[in-house]
Amino acid sequence: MKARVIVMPREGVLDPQGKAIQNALHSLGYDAVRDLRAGKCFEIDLADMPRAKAEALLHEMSEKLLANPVIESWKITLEEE
Amino acid sequence: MKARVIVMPREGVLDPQGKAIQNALHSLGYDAVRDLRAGKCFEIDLADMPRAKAEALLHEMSEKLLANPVIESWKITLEEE
Amino acid sequence: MTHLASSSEITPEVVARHGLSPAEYERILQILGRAPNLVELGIFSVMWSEHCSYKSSRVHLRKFPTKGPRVLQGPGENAGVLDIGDGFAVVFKMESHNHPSFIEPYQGAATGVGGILRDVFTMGARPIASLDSLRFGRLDDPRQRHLVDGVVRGIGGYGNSFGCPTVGGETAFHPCYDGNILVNAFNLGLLRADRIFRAVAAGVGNPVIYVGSRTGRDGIHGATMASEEFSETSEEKRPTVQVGDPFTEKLLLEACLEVMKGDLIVGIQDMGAAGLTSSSLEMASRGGVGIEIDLSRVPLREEGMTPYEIMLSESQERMLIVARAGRERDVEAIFRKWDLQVEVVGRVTDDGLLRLLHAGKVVGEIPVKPLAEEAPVYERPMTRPAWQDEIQALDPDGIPVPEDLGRTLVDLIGSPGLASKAWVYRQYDSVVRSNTLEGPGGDAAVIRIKDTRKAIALSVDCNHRYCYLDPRLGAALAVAEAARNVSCAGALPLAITDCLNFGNPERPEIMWQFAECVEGIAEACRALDTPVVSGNVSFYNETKGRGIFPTPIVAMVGLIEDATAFAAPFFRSEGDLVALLGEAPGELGASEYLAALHGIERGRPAPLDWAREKAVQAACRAGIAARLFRSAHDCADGGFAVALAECCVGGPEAIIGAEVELPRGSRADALLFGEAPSRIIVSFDPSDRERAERIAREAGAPFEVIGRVGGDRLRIGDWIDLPIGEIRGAWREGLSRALREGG
Amino acid sequence: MSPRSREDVQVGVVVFPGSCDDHDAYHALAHVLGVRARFVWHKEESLEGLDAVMLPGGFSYGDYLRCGAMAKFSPVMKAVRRFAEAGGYVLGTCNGFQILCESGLLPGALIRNRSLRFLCEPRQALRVERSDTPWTSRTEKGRVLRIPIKHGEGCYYADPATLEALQAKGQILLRYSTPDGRVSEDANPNGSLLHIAGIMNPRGNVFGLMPHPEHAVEPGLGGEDGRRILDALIDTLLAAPARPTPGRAPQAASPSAPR
Ligand SMILES: Nc1ncnc2c1ncn2[C@@H]1O[C@H](COP(=O)(O)OP(=O)(O)O)[C@@H](O)[C@H]1O
Ligand SMILES: [Mg+2]
Repeated sequence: MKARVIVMPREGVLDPQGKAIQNALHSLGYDAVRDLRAGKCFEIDLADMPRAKAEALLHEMSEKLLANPVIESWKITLEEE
Repeated sequence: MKARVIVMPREGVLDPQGKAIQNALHSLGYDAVRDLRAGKCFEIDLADMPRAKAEALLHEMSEKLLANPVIESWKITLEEE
Repeated sequence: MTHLASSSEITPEVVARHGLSPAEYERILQILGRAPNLVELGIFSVMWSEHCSYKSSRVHLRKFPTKGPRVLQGPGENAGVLDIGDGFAVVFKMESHNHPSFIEPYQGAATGVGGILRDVFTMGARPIASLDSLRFGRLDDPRQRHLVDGVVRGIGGYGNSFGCPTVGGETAFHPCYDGNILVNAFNLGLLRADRIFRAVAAGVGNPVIYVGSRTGRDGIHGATMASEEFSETSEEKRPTVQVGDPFTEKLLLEACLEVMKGDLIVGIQDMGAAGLTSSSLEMASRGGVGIEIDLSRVPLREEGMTPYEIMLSESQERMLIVARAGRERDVEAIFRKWDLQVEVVGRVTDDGLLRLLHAGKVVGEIPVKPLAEEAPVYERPMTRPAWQDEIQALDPDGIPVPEDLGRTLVDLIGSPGLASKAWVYRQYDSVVRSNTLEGPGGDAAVIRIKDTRKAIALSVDCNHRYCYLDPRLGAALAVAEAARNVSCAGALPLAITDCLNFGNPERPEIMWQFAECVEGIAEACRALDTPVVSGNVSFYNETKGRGIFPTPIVAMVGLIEDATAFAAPFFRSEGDLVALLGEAPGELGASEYLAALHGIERGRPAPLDWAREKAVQAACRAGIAARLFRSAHDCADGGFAVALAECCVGGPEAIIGAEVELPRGSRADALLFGEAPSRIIVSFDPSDRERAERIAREAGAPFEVIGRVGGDRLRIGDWIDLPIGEIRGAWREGLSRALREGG
Repeated sequence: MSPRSREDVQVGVVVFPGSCDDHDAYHALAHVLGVRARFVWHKEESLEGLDAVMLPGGFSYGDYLRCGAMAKFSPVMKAVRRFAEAGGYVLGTCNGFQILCESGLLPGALIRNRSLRFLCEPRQALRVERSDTPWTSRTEKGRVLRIPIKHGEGCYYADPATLEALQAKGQILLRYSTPDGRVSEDANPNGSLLHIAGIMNPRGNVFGLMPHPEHAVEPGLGGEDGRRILDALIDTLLAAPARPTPGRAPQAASPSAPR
């Protein structure tokens, strides 16, 4: 089953990357961009298992490795089969 | 309106980061992970505009700046209002 | 002033939460003549924290020699300044970022580098060389490996992007750092000796200008956090972690240097720990003036920030400038050119008050002078630990001499502490700025000074085990080793900066260790004529009542008059003679060998004879200046045998063997691995033997030719005979293997 | 008019916010190699009077997205593109190489090192693949140069067709190698495909490489092998028929022009 973990800088944590990209977009004339935050995305192919179990597993993996809980938060999505 | 652009390495392009993370997950015992690819995620707050226009804009921004078409592909999602 | 009297919020709990003692709070009441409001309490709290006020260390630090003919600026400013002649001066300082690095290793280390860079370019210098001194716990713990990885990435990530080379450092491991790692960052910058900028506010009416990044809720109370022990709850208490932005820092550097070229500014101060609070107060206090700041004009990153948050934020990459009245536009134009925030936020006043406005109201008003001058100073009680005698006792007779001393050498040189640190320093750009004559890997880094014939040599050192077993001698040995390393590059040691890392100063044993180490450094600096020009103290490196070993890190700056004459640390030519400057007395106490192979951390470090130490270093420098010595390398951790092996395998490419004899006298393991100071292994062409002997004699240094460079084996007497490749393999792979596999 | 002596040669060093090796490039060109160097601010739109342009190393605009991704939109890059199209010589080292690839002036892309770590190797061995080019005429095919590398994203990637074209047209000028000139996985510091360290465009006037020749021009500071590349460029400029004037495309310098 396919899953996706999105890891973003926590609210309030400085995001120099997002800020720089937003500036670049503005200077290219994309003024419609009001805010931009930059994070990571992991696309994961997981062995089949019950959804609840998969979700628990993904949270565990995120907390342990994929994200840095001190400065990042994460969201999990599981593809419908 | 809120939008999200996900940029992933193209099929066939080296993804050393994805591979390293997958290995690390395996060594932590997460054998259920069959494959993992690492990419980027941009969360964008966009001035209100028609959906079609927003999508076109996001594609343009992705092609020009957010992704490098030589090595990366991208997906766009617009949040339902 | 009714608006300031809303002090019902200041309960004893609030005072305690700000880390202020009841007595300290009393003093605040006296200074203000009323109760503080929350903003003011926050300001006192950070300014009087250990980190900012040095309240426990101040009385001791006065013992350091801080003056000398070359000292243009001693302790008290952002960094020390030394005259190096030809119209140039170097600015340098070292600082700790231990606690933040433990919580978030990448950002903690990165912002540590950012902070020290700002300290240096605040004074008008362009940073040209960084060093990093690192201590971690046991590598068999995955958490420690994660910390090593993050810290090294963070130092590289910031320094590399900023464009200042990281040219050396040290990396050591010990269980005492399991709960408290040490990350000490050093930077040195170069400027014209007549263009030093200072952090001072002057000229009533002059504008106060905020430049750099916007202010967010980063690290509020970082300074008080650095002044407390870790506990279970510090995980929750932790503030928003500061994230470094090296790109903005680089822009800030270029913009500041540009502003300093014209006659536009009076003073400038970086916003380090305690941000706007300490920068404004320190500038006002040095200038004997007042400052008024309108907090509504401070550029903010987040909405709804309160005056309290704005004053205490530790957002990175910001500076405060006092400009000349009328030159605001010029200052603004330069910072705008570099895409930085620039905002006139206040002005210099004549009333001696720090006055804070927000939304048209006065939200804080503190007399500057008393806040600085009446800051608490403690003579904390000290006691020599009861166990000190016990750990100094060592009975060598109970320790067996290993059968296979070759095996012992390979094991030692392959242990993470002694193995090559290339895994670390290959992640650092060591060549940017085109000055690196000798990068990491040798005894000292050597940085040329363009437009002169000169070069600067740098080394950072401390043996924490020595300092634990004998704090005073251990600290003196750290200075001696740093000087010796610099002398091995042919440089005359000029001055030091230090970073004193200790446990909880409220414990009398820790305070004793601290006082002893300060005495040791002071004694060494007097003996070597190398004043202390800047430094930093980090207390509370303690978790659940377990403190680190006393770890006073010393960075020595030396000068080479003719940069074309300097020696490599490694053997270079087959057939060269090998000689030992100094003697091999064979002492086992406090050695890495005892610790690593026998699990014994006892005894005392071998004593220092200053006359001997100075003679050996002088002879080494003279031999290099005369272009006699092709290589010079001191004996440090692991003793003579490890040093000799490093001479063989440490070079960037060719490896080369050697055959030497050592005079017998004491037991073999003590001769080979004992760590007596004041010893340097040199090599030179056989035809230069008599000149070399004469140079040593004139300097008063013991000198003995002990063997010859060549072949592909290392042979020491009849104790060790090994293929050089085997030593090289163990030395090269030791650290990366431990990081991969643990232990 | 082509420059007649070294002191007449004018090389521009582009300064992006975040450039780090700009001062080093300037130092190498002006103080060591004896040509005239001029900093070109990223907002400048004209390269008038320059015989060649160098895009230096560093982290342009912080390189927070992909290396070189933001720099390609700077005003100066429009000018660099016109300059290159007019046959002007453009050298990109490290970040400069990344910018050239992002801008499409060279094919392919530079992605994160295989080790996922920044790597500084002051004496990286590089094998010269051909010497009949404006950039390598001071060395020989098969010779090993020792030049510093220092980058986190230096792994050269291109699709198979592009790689094939690079080989067929002889665009690969430098490959990572062992000190004795063997090319192997072990000698490849970053995982680059075909061990590529530097490539030029088919016309031969644009050269990008991850190593830093400007850091190897003085004995004692990384050796002098980088001079071979910079001196070759200077030779080329001294022999060139005219200073490129965008709009009026002069005769292209052929990579196989006899020297
Ligand atoms: N963290 C580090 N950063 C940069 N260089 C380092 C680091 N750790 C060690 N080194 C380098 O590795 C070499 C060996 O270090 P060390 O054993 O401490 O030297 P010494 O015993 O001569 O003081 C030195 O050149 C030093 O600069
Ligand atoms: Mg040494």
